[in-house]
Amino acid sequence: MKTTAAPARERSARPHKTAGRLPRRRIRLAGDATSLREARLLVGETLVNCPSDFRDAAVLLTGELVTNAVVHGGGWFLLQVDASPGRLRVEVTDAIALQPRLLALSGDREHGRGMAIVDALATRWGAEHIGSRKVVWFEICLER
Amino acid sequence: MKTTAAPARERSARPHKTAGRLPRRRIRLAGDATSLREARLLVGETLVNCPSDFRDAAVLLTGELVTNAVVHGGGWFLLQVDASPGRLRVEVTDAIALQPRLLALSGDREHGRGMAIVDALATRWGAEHIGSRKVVWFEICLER
Amino acid sequence: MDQSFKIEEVEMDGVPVVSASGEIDVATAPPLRDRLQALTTSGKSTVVVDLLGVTFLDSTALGVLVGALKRCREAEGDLPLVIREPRILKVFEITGLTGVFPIYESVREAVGSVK
Amino acid sequence: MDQSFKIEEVEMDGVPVVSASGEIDVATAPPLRDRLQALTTSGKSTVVVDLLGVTFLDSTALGVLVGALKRCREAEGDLPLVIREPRILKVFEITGLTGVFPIYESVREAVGSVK
Ligand SMILES: Nc1ncnc2c1ncn2[C@@H]1O[C@H](COP(=O)(O)OP(=O)(O)O)[C@@H](O)[C@H]1O
Ligand SMILES: Nc1ncnc2c1ncn2[C@@H]1O[C@H](COP(=O)(O)OP(=O)(O)O)[C@@H](O)[C@H]1O
Repeated sequence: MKTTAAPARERSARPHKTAGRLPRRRIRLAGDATSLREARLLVGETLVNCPSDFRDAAVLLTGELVTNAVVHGGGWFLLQVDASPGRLRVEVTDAIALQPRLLALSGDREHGRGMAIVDALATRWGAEHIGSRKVVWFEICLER
Repeated sequence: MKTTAAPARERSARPHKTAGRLPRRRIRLAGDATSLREARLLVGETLVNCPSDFRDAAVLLTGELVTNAVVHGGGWFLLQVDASPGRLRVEVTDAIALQPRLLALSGDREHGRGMAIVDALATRWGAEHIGSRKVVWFEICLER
Repeated sequence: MDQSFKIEEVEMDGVPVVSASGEIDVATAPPLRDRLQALTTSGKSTVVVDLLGVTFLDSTALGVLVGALKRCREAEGDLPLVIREPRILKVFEITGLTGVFPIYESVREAVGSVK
Repeated sequence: MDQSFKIEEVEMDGVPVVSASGEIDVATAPPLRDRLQALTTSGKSTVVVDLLGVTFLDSTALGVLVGALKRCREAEGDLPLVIREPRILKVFEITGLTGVFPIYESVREAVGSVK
């Protein structure tokens, strides 16, 4: 699942420093299994001036979607982060037509908690199919 | 699953008559099991001046999403149709947290072809979760 | 039952022909399923289903036909369909069912195919 | 293995204590799983897992801990966790696992709970 190709990074804007406010920023990261941690770092860095519970949730949820893209989605992913005042939208694209499934929580099963975490902490989330590509996304709003 | 309440209809605009062009129009229908045919009629009527294969696909896909809302989604649904030049977006909201699943086609199974039809004919489709509500949607573009 | 849907049944050369017309969806499919099931139960292993009068058909209708086909094949019979409308045929195509059902353009051909 | 993750193991009052620190995710979880599995295999039915040094943990980490808990319980033991950071505890809460694991605020308490 790992490739030696370095992840490509593009940043279209620098973050604005307004404490407690989301900077307007768009980040794309085309990555593979080795870029999971980098994906989380990018989101954490984008939200550096936001309340920590908001930032922690965004980082956790980004990690869950990227992990799924890597484990179930064929190993390759494209991460897009759109931060605008009060709202963060994270999109993870992979190349597998299968959808994420929200599994029922169980104290017994070893897997199947990722989308439940997304469902619990995101303001909204969804999946979108465009030909054979798929985008799984979530949004969190600062005022909840 | 049936209720005696008549479905509520709101139309915020009359269709423009421009042959082969999609009229800009938004329709909402809050319905139950008995409104399936009405939902298809509303979409067909909205697209009356569009090419027939486009209209047929839109009507078929609307029926599939509404059927699922009625069968799997608790019987109640809200239909929203957004037609703009060249593009139709249909959203069906129901109150069940479970997601639609895209099942593999089989010549044997008696169910499980609805989302496959949506996947085959829609330009894009998806599902979105907002709290315990869920929106399943599709878009078709006139130029494909 | 929905006014927009009708089923008729005749026999041609000893083969039962069920003609459906109107719109087949989750609301109207049950009587079609029951009729086809009753024919298999009464010993008819092959039934021609004439869909020439059908103006709309969805995944629920496909499910009913696939169920009936299975029961006919188990009884060593078949379920030939009669379809002409490209719009109706398309629904079978995108779900891979044109390779599963024998499909004819007329009732006569479909009945003739039954040995 | 990711530089950001470390596992240490000590024994306190005869109870093995595995201390994880750094970030536990799909990349770093396998050594933790292996270590816990090795302890059960070698006959330790109860293992304290100290997560005080963990700065990030996701659903993969939860899966590894649930798997280890199951094996310990099958051997009539347990898997007490040590967590203090509310951010880490929250992940257990939203997945309903605070009712499944015994959770303590210090290693001493966790070890003390083992009879
Ligand atoms: N990107 C994806 N592509 C395909 N299937 C996915 C994807 N993400 C999730 N899934 C499916 O949804 C299920 C639930 O995902 P999740 O809750 O994250 O649990 P886990 O990944 O631990 O199984 C997965 O087991 C998988 O079947
Ligand atoms: N609105 C919905 N709410 C919950 N589950 C749904 C919904 N729509 C579809 N599903 C799930 O997705 C599966 C596949 O749907 P579909 O392809 O339309 O086939 P069918 O409805 O014939 O089973 C369904 O069996 C159901 O489990």
